[in-house]
Amino acid sequence: MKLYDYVLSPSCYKARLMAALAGVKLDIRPVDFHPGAEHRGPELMALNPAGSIPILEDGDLVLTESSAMLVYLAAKAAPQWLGNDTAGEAARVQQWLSFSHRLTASLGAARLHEMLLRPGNIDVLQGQGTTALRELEAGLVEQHIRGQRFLASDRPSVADIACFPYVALAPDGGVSLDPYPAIRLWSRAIRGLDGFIEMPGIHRLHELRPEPVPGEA
Amino acid sequence: MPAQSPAGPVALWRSRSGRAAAFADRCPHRGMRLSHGFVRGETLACIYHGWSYAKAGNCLRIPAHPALAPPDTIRVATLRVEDGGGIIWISVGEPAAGPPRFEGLAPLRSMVLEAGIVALEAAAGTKAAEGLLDYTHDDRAVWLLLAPEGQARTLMHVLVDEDSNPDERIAASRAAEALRGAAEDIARGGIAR
Amino acid sequence: MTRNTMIDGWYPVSLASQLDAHGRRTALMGEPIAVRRGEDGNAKVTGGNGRDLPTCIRYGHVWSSLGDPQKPLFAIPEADQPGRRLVDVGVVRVRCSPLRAVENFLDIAHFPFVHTDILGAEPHTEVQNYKVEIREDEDEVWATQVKFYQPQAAKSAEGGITTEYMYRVPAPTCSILYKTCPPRPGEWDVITLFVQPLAEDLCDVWPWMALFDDETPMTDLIHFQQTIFVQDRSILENQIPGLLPLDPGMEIPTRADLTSVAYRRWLKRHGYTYGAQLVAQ
Amino acid sequence: MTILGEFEAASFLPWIERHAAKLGLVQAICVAGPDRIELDIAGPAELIDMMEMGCSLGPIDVWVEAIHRAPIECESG
Repeated sequence: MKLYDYVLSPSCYKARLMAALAGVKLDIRPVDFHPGAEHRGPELMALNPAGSIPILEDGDLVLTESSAMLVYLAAKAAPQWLGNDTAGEAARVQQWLSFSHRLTASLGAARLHEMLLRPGNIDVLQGQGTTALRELEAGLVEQHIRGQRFLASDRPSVADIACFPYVALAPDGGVSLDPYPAIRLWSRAIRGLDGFIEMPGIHRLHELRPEPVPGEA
Repeated sequence: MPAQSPAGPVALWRSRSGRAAAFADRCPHRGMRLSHGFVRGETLACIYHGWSYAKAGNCLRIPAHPALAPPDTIRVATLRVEDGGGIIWISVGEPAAGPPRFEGLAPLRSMVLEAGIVALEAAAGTKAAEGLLDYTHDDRAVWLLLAPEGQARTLMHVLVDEDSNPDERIAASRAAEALRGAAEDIARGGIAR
Repeated sequence: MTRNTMIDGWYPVSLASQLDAHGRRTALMGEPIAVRRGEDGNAKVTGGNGRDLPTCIRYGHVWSSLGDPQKPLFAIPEADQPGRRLVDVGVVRVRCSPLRAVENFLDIAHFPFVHTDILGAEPHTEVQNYKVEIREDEDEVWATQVKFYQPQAAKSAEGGITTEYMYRVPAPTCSILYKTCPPRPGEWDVITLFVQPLAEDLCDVWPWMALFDDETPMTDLIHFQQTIFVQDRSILENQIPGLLPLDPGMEIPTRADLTSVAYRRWLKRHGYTYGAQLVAQ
Repeated sequence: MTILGEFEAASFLPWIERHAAKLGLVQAICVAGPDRIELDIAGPAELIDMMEMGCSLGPIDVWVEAIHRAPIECESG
C-alpha cells in the first residue's frame, strides 16, 4: 500500500497513525507539498484531480479522502477499529467522521495560515475551530458520563483517529486547548495506545518511559 | 495541565500516587511553560530540557548535567493545593480555612466562557452567592462554581446532585452549554453597545 | 529612543526560486515590504513608503535591509563547494522573538526531549564541555567541539552515533550549523537557520542546507529538516517572556547553555536588541 | 572567581548575591570595584559553572569582559 505523504500534514498523519495502530506497513512516497507544491504538479494531479494529499494507492484502488483511508486500513487489518458493534456505535463513528472535516476546514486552515502563510481569514477560522472544539468537548463529556473513554464507545475507533490530529495541533493555528479538560484526557488516552506514533508538533509522551537510572548512559 | 490564578498562570499536575500540586507555569531554567511538561512518578519535568521537580518545587534532576545533585535552592514557585470533593483548589498565600465543601453535590465538568460573571448572572436570571450560582433549568437544578479569569472570561465548574443518573447529568451538561451561549451573547451585545 | 542597530543588517525575505513578477508581501521589523522579480529579472524589494531597498540573492534566498548595510552579506564558503546539494526547506512562521528562534537552534540539551529518537534520546542527555569564542576578525560567535549522541543524526544516518557540531552566528538572526557528515568523513554538512524578523515577537524562519548526500531524495531532505524545526515550534511559542532576556536574573543558565550565553553577550555588546528583553521580569 | 569588566558595583553586587543564593552557593565578596569584583565561592563545579554563566551575562547595565577562576588555597567558612 502506497501513501503519498507530507510529513507536516495532519491528514496524511491520520493514515500513517491508523496504519501504525493496525500494524499495516505503508510504502511512503514523500510529496514536496511545501515549498515545492508538488501536489499540484502533473503526476499527482493525474492521480487526484482535487490536488490534495494524502493519496492512498492499493492496486487499482485510489483513495483521496483520509476518512476512507482510515476505514480501508481498519477493514483490512484491524476491524475492531471500525466500531460497528451496535447501530448506535456505528452511527456515532459516522457522525464524528463527518465532523472531522469541519476540524480540517477550521483548525487545519488556521494552522496553514499561521504556520505556512496560506491565505485565509484567521479570525473566522479560529472562531469556527473554537466552536468545533466545544462540540467535541461536550461530546466527550457525555461519553464520559456514559462511562466511555472514546468518541464512539469505550474502545478507540477510526472516528478518534479522524478527529485527533487537527485537534492536537490546534495550538499551531493559534487556538488554545487549555479550556478543554475532556479533550486533554482523550488526547492522552490516544497518545498512550500501543503502536501510537507522533508527528511534528505532537511531542512524545515521556511519561510512558521510566526515568533513566543515573550511570546507565 | 495549565490553569489560571490571581498570581498568574499555573501548571497543575497530579503525581502517580495521586497527589495534586500547583507550580508557577515557568521553568526557572529557560522560561518554558511547565504545563507542557510530563509527569513521571512523583515529579513534573519540563518538556524543553527535562529538568524535573518534586511536588515541593525543588529541582531533582538536570539531565544535561547528570552528575549534579541540584541544591534545594533551585526551585519553582509553588501554590498550596487542596483536593476537596473532586474539586482542586489552589490558594495564593495562606488561607485561614480550607476550601468550602458542597455536601450532596458532585462535580460534572469544567468549562470556560468568554463572558464575565455579570453576563452569566443576567443569562441565568439569578445572582451568584459566594461564587456559587444556583441555576434551575427545566425544573432541574444545576450549580455553577465560578472562578473569574479577568473581566471577560470565567471558568465555570458545573456541579449536580450526586444522586443524578447519567441522563440527568447529560441534561445538566447541555443546560450549562446553553447557558454559556446565552451569557456570551449578552457579553457580545454589551460590547456592541 | 535609541537607534535600532539591527536596521542595517541583511535579512532573508523570500526564496529566490519562488520569486515571480507577482511577488510576495511581507514585513521586516514592523515595516510592510514587497518582494518581486523586476523587469530586468533581478529581485526588487520596496519598503512601506515605496522606496527601493538594498537587495541581494544568496544561499537560495532573497536578502534585503531597511537601512544601509555597511558590509556585504556574510560568507558561507561551503555553499560554493562542488558536490554539495543545496536544499531550500521553505518557510515556517513562528509567534516568537526572532532571537529566540536563533537561540534555540544553538541548543543541544533539548534534543532528547523535543527531537526524541531523531537528534537525541534518553539516557544520553549529558552535555559534555565544548568551546565557545567570539572571533574578533569576523565578529562572529563560534561554538566548537560540541558532541552529542544522536539516534538518527541525519536522513542518511543509520543507527546511533556521537555527532560533532560547530555553530556559528554571523548575524543576529542567522546561524550556521556544521555537522559531521556520515558519507564523507572530514567534511561538514551545512545547515542554516535564516530568520526574517517580522516583528519583535513574530518571525518567518527559512532553514537552508548544503549537504554532501547524493543518495537521499530531495523531498526526504526537506521533510527531515521541516520535521526538526516544527518540533521546536511549540517550544518557541511557549517560552516566558516572549522576548529573549539579556539579563538572566529570572533564569538559571548552566555550562550546557554556554552558546546561548555567548550569543546573548554578543547581542548585548552590539546593542542588537530588536526582540530582546533588557531587564529581567 | 574574578570578574573583570565595566559595572556599577551598586547594582551588580546584589544581583550576584541573589544569583548565588538561587544556586545555593556560599559566597564572600572580597574585592568590589568598578572594573573588578573578586569573590570566593564554594560548591560543586557544575554550580560554580552556573554562577559563571549567569555573571558573565549579568544585568543590562553591566558589561563583563572576562571571568577568571582559581582554586582557593586555604579553606574559609
